[in-house]
Amino acid sequence: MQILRYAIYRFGTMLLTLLVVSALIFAIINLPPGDYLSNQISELKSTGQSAGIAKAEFLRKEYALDRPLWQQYLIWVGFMPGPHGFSGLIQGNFGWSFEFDRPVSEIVGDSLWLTVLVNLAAVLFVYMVALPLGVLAAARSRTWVDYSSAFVGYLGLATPNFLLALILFYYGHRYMDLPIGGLMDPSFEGEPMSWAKVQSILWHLIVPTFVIGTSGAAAMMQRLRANMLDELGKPYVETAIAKGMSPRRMLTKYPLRVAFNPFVADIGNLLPSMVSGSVLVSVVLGLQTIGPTLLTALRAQDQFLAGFVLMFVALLTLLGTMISDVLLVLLDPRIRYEGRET
Amino acid sequence: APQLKETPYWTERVSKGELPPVAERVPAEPLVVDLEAKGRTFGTPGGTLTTLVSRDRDIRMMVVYGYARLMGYDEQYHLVPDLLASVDIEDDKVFTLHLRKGHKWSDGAPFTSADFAYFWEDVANNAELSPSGPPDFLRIEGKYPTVTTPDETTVVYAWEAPNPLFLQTLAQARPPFIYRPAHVLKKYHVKYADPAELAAEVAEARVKSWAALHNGVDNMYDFDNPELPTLQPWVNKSDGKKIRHKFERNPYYHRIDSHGVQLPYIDAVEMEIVSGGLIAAKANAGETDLQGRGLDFRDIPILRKGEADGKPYRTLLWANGVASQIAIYPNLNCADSVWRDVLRDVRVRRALSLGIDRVAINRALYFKMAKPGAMAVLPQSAFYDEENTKAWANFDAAQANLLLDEAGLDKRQGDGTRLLPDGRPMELIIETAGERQEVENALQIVTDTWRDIGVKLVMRPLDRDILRNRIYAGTTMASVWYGWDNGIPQSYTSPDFLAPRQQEFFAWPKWGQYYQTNGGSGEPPDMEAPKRLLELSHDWEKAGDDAARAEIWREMLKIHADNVFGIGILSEAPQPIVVSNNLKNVPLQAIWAWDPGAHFGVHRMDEFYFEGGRK
Amino acid sequence: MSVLPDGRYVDDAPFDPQQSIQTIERRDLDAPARVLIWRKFKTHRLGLISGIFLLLCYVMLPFAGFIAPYTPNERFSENLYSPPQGIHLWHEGEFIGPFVYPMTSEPNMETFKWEFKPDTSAPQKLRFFCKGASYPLAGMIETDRHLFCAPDGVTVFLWGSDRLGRDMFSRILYGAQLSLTVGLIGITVSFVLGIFFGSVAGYFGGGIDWVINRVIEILRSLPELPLWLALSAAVPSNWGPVAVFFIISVILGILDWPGLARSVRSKFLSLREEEYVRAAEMMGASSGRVIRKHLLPNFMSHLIASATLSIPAMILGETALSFLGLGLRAPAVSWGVMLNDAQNLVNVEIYWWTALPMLPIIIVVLAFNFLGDGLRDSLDPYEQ
Amino acid sequence: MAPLLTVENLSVGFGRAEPVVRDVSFQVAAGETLALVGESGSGKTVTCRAILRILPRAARLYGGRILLNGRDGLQDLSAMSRRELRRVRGNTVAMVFQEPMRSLSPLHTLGNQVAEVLWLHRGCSEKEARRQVLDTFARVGFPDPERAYGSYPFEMSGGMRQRAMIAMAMVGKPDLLIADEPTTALDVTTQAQVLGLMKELQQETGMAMILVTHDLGVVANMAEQVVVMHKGRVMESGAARAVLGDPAHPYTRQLFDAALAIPAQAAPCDTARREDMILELKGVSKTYTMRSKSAWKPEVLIRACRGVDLALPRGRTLAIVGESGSGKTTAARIALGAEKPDPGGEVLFRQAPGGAPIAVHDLNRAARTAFQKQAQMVFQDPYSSLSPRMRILDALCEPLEIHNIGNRSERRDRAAAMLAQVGLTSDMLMRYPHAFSGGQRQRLSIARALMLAPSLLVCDEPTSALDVSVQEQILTLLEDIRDRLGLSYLFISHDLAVVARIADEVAVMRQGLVVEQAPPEVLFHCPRHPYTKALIAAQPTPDISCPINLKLVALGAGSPESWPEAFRFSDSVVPSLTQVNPGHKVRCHV
Ligand SMILES: Nc1ncnc2c1ncn2[C@@H]1O[C@H](COP(=O)(O)OP(=O)(O)OP(=O)(O)O)[C@@H](O)[C@H]1O
Ligand SMILES: Nc1ncnc2c1ncn2[C@@H]1O[C@H](COP(=O)(O)OP(=O)(O)OP(=O)(O)O)[C@@H](O)[C@H]1O
Ligand SMILES: [Mg+2]
Ligand SMILES: [Mg+2]
Repeated sequence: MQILRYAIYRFGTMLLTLLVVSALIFAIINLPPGDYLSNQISELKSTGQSAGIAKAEFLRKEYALDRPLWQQYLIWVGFMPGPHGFSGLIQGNFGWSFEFDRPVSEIVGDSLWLTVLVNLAAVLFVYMVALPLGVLAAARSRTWVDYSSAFVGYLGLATPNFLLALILFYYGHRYMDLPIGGLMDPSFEGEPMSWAKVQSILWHLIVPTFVIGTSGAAAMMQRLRANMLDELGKPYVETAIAKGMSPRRMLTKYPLRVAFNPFVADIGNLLPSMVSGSVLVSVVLGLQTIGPTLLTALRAQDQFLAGFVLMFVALLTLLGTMISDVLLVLLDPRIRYEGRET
Repeated sequence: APQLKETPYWTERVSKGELPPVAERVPAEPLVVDLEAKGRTFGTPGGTLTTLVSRDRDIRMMVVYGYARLMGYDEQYHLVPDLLASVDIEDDKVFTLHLRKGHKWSDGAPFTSADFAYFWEDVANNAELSPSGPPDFLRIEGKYPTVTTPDETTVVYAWEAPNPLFLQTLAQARPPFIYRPAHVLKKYHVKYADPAELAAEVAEARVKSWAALHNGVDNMYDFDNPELPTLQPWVNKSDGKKIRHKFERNPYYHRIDSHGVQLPYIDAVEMEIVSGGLIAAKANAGETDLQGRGLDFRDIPILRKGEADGKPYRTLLWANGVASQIAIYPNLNCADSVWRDVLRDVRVRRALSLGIDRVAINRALYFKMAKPGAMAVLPQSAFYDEENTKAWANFDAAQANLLLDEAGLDKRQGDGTRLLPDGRPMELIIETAGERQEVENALQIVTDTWRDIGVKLVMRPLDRDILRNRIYAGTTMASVWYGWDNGIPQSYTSPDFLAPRQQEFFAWPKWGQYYQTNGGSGEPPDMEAPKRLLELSHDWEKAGDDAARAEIWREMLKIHADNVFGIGILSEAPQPIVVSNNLKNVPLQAIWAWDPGAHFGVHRMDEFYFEGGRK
Repeated sequence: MSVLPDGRYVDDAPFDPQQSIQTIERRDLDAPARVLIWRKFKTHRLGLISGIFLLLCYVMLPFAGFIAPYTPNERFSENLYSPPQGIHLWHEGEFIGPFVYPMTSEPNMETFKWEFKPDTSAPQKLRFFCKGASYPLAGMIETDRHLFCAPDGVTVFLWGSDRLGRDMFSRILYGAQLSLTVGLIGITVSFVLGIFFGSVAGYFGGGIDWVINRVIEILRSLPELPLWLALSAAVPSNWGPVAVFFIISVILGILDWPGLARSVRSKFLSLREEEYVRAAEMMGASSGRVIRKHLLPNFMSHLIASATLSIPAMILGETALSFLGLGLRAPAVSWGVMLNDAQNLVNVEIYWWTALPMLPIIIVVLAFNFLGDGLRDSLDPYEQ
Repeated sequence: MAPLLTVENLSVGFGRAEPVVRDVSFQVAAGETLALVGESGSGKTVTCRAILRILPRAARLYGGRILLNGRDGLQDLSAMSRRELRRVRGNTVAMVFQEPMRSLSPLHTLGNQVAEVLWLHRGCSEKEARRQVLDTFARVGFPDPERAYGSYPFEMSGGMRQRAMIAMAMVGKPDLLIADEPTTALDVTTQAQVLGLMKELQQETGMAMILVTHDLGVVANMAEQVVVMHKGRVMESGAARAVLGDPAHPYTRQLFDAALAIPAQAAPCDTARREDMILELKGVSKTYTMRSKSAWKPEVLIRACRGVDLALPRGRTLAIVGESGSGKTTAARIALGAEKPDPGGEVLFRQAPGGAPIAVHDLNRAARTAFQKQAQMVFQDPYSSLSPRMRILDALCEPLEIHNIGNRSERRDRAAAMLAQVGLTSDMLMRYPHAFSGGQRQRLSIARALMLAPSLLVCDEPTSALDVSVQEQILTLLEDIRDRLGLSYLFISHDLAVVARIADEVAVMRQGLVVEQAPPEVLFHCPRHPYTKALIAAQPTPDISCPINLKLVALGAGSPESWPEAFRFSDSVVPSLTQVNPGHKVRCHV
């Protein structure tokens, strides 16, 4: 009951925050001087292509870019009617990309799920690698297991992503015939899902997952290890041992549960940080995720596209935070919903 | 005309009757290519060529590489009719374009003068589609031409004043398309379409008006709409955002070889979009058949290594067609008035140029394979003058010091850095687009040698767009970019980029703006030499014949060489071109240039073929 | 021990009832806390070694110029991409002290590689405490003494040279000056902020928690990318590279704190319910004190681990940004800048030594890790 | 037949120091109970843990053999591999740890933690395990086993957690049960019930038991064998009857002599001056909401205290006794402002005699700090109330630091002196809390509370983990301070003998209500309330010849429905507290 109420309440705050964020995002996008169309107009002017200018000027009116900024914002979100009535984010209209000359939803469509896919793979990788290794490193602290996992982890952390990707791609292709770049064999593109396609995607995901995941995995592993070591000395661990539990079961059931708390708090962070962290990686690896789109959009000041992508990332972050907040309360009975009573 | 042969790729469809036979497809008077005369071999049709680009929008490279233009340059950079059968010119004022009879769009619809008329009347002069009127290059002294289409294959553009640039413009790598597939676009034009259907289409496309819809469909250069027929050798077959875009041969293409085989030889081109940083790696792995874009001089060792490892490709080294691989542009419109005055002093610019050890840079960055020298035209150009290339381009610190002392910058601070007239140290901040490492490295070397002449170089890499905005705003002191895009101008090439007419010439962004905006922004040139350049460029437009134009060209180049507006460092750096081993007809030596050149365009990619018709 | 007739055992050692209160003596526990921690730390051998190594590194920083045979931007145009040169002691079976073989380079126009041949007939003895290019020792004293240098006309590139013929070894040493110092500022900033806001939110809860949480959420959902783009336009040109780097690491730190703050908060949410926290509160301890003395020590391990983990991110932060035109730039050298130059297939495959700066980064990070680990262990009460 | 467990010459030490357990030998036969008694810190816990090899990381087994002859045949526990040992732990040999509060995982429900034993060793299905656990919970005296099953440890009172620990050890029906002070946090009636259960189980399954305890009464009631330890060595061991009846070793004698009992005679009743109350609880109630497991069910309300009225005269001791879980700790915490009472309740504190009362829950910062300097608390669970990462020195000095008293060395000296007063040595100042024995920690907690020289001390079972001689010392110390400095105590205890000795007035609580209140002389000799009667009857005496009358206990401690009409109360109908004699109040219908 309480938890339900809490979740609803958190959802409410999330919407509120989202609103604030949308305003901030809009402001940030419009921070650099000029906008896509005026840039384009001046570029076209200089190359003497007035056909383009016409088009740009036309778009300017169409998308209300000639109005004051606050009106543009309201129209964008959908609180105010634009030249063609209400049609903003909340009405489900994501806007128009000038750079690609298509509706934003069309451009973003595919890359959204690819983004989610890549990041999910990375998150899975992080958990699959970091959880067992972190626990193992703690249970066998100060042994070669511990040291070598630390070494490998830091190796991944200390190598710039792009360099790591390049090395993996190059040698992976050479010795294991791994594909270089991309997310699936281009021949599967647009094909319906099939086992071969899934295989191809998985095959292509290896390097990106590794590159995006290593830093996350190393970080999680080391922190988990530290937290676990703290917990391992606690008396309740002895109780569990006295019950005759196997170390594996004991470790995962008791100390891990407690040590895991800070990571639950971090779930919210994991997804968006991977999305935004993977922006740069995706750019350099040429993944068809939302990252490169965002970069192009930002550079070109393609404001609706950039705005939408940013809102999407923000929404992910907020959803993640919300989920982690609710999970935190669910997982740790000691945490009270209300604040401190004094 | 030679006996036409059916293309194997189409035989099946032809036999099923889905496609007319080849004789009905090619124009009545096709463009017959004499490969032997060009020193090329006859090919076998077939095969799929893979190439890589780094951005989605780069699929437009297919329009560039395909290079089917109304008029086009040949390999000697002569302007010749291409899509047009011929053109008649009267005093550069009246241009009569003759289309090929029976020429068809890639969907089989006839390509006629109606397509030109549609562009002129319903697109260029439609206030909704083109609120600011027809394209600028059609406007001469404020007047637009009269366009008439006396018959199906004739289009006449007539101006009151000469428009010497008209045909060159049509031959650009990025051409203005003065024709449109009317039969397709009319469906989206209010004037012709059924209002109800149009409204439905508008709604479906989620755009806001018919004009937006029309503009969305009408993107001949972007090349991203498979429904829009084309005249290029390959037709886009893929829609939307993809990793790999497929381009299929145009069954109605207008060129054939002298054996009667319709070009292009290659059936399909696949363009794969990969991250720029991975192109070298993929090329090394043999995953591209033809690649120039995205490869850089520094990639050569790795490409050669791939060859040595037995990958089936070879790495050709073409010469780069820009006038200078790296050039420093002191900003004569710099907002900082002290610096502006200093940089406007020709002695200072000469000294800066003299203070560069070009040979060392060539050695360190280009394996001694580039040509050190000032910014000037390349030897391939008719205007090449060794004098210009050598002007102020030898490394001579002593003379540079002398010049700077003469210029009044003779005071120095403790570490030897000269002082500006207002007492600040002479720290020249050079801004670069932080994308090219060789620029950074070259500036590193320049820093060392400039130190000897008392100039402290501070490098600042920026994002390309930011850099451009800063330059246009006059905030930068100096910047680095390539030299003139066109290093091999001909007399008919517009010398605009030599005159203070373009803000893209980073030495005078404000003057360029002033001209480009008709005085709307920027400032008028207020130095002698640039004014003269401006004059000369006007003269060029007025000049009646090539000899006069050539004369103007020479003078302008001389002025540039003398005034060192852009400090060129070296030119003709080799551009690696990766070519699959069984891809034939790719020239071993050629120039890699954007305009004129269209990269592979002037080398006629439609004549490349795979040995045995298969990859 | 004696056995009584009814079967019970009785200890027959002398018994002094007065003494019964005394517990068994525990000598090693009777020492000041610092000594105890140090003693414990000493037993963590790897931690100790790492600590000493890092100490040496930092002590070395001001003298990097002295140890390095060259200055960071000294170019040798005859020795581009020179591979690492070995230092030999014996020449043809004869001991002649440390020397190098002179190298001659030649371009191979087929492979487009520089080919180096050592001239094994003419060993060149290294000079010590010799004069070379001048540099500021410890940032102020201008001097030209170097620990060792090559004889005239010969080079000594311990770890090879880069594209412009600069000595990798010297550059790495100089790079340490920036990478090991300025980069850590960001971590400090992020930790101070993260711990402060996280603990305040977690400990007090209620309204403050709500506000801080929203701020965290907003900060985290705001994209960094546009910020960097805006920043790269906004940083004034005349700022020195170090100043730019400094600002960037501070900003990196400022952006980094919300993550930490949330973990601190979540841990504190449950820790604050512990009985000892309650006890301290009931003794009248101020909130600050409770946080400092009771909550934070119990979260130390996580913090130490997080700090260690941030180090590579901060050192490399600039590589990620440099393609946006942010980050350090020449002539300043840092490991990030050097690695940035190496992000190319050519460097990976052919001139592998240009990617060597990865090595010091990893070593330093591992050293910090082991140091942190040792510290953690010696603070761990259960390990005492 | 070989005894079930044989411990031979066991020696255990920490680090490089002298061993804390030396040459300990004893045997336990099946079905038999061995009581391990001895001074606090003498190594009892270490010995027990050594049997299952659950020792702190720093501990080292120097020598000795531990042979187990259980259901799996003869095994040498000291030489077994970890894997084999796993099959013994919790299965053949189960253990109840001394500190139940810390020994339960904070994030798992009691039910889960207890049932786990069955899943692990008996292969029970979830449902079956649940049934058995609920059954055991009921038998160890949980009034509401269902609620306990789904509760987290922090939601339970000290005694409840301890019972959960006992249940955890017993639910698997082991061959040997090692119980380290299993009933310290239990009121005597529950203790009697739990001990009865153990006995029952022993009879049913032939379980052997090692019982560590300080309560000689419990020893007398339970044990067949006794081992007396002191400074890590066995002083005396043998049959309980012999050892208790006629201790042979001087230490044993000293120990037994110190044992307290409820005085047999009523001392003259002292009706104290009631006017100067240092602390008053007026109508204090406390309702907890327990989070429900499912998102759909409403949360459960738990009424820990119901309208408690208490008044503590200055310089006096008010003792609260009562059933485990009856709200004693809650009342005490409310009294010190650690928890807010439900609206309507009020706690008043008078700093100086005759001064204006201040409402504890309604203070500004300065006033609160001043109050906190005056009023201190000894927590029921000393282990949890000491920060695990703070050395004892720091923990002891902390109150002084907070209130800015003295400089560093003064504080240190004061801490050392205080430590000596509670019978510990100053060389322990540098240790961390976990390196102490249970009793030592309890004394640390008392020492910390006394550091500030408060005027009001709330002691929540301050002596439960202390052996009788140390307990004696501590009680003397407390009395001494009270008499010298006029300290007032709110004293919570289960040990009626201790209460009888120290209290000026006793309140008996049951289910959140004060059921009877009187001076100890009156209360212990003419109790009115059936529950009080049960309590007194359940108090074990260290005399092997007078066992506890379990029937009487069961009657009074049973549900209120079984009481005579006059005393009955339910959730809604509660009789009021009526004065039957001057100074003697009983909750009954008149
Ligand atoms: N982890 C440890 N490190 C160092 N010394 C310890 C540690 N644990 C216990 N000791 C010491 O060992 C001695 C024996 O402790 P043990 O817990 O066995 O006492 P005990 O007989 O159970 O006492 P109590 O009745 O107070 O629980 C004590 O003096 C204690 O201080
Ligand atoms: N935080 C809490 N949440 C829910 N219930 C609680 C909480 N704290 C205490 N309770 C419940 O309140 C009741 C009274 O607990 P309290 O700790 O006061 O008992 P007690 O009299 O001290 O018992 P014991 O002698 O066993 O320590 C118990 O039923 C307990 O389960
Ligand atoms: Mg004990
Ligand atoms: Mg209690």
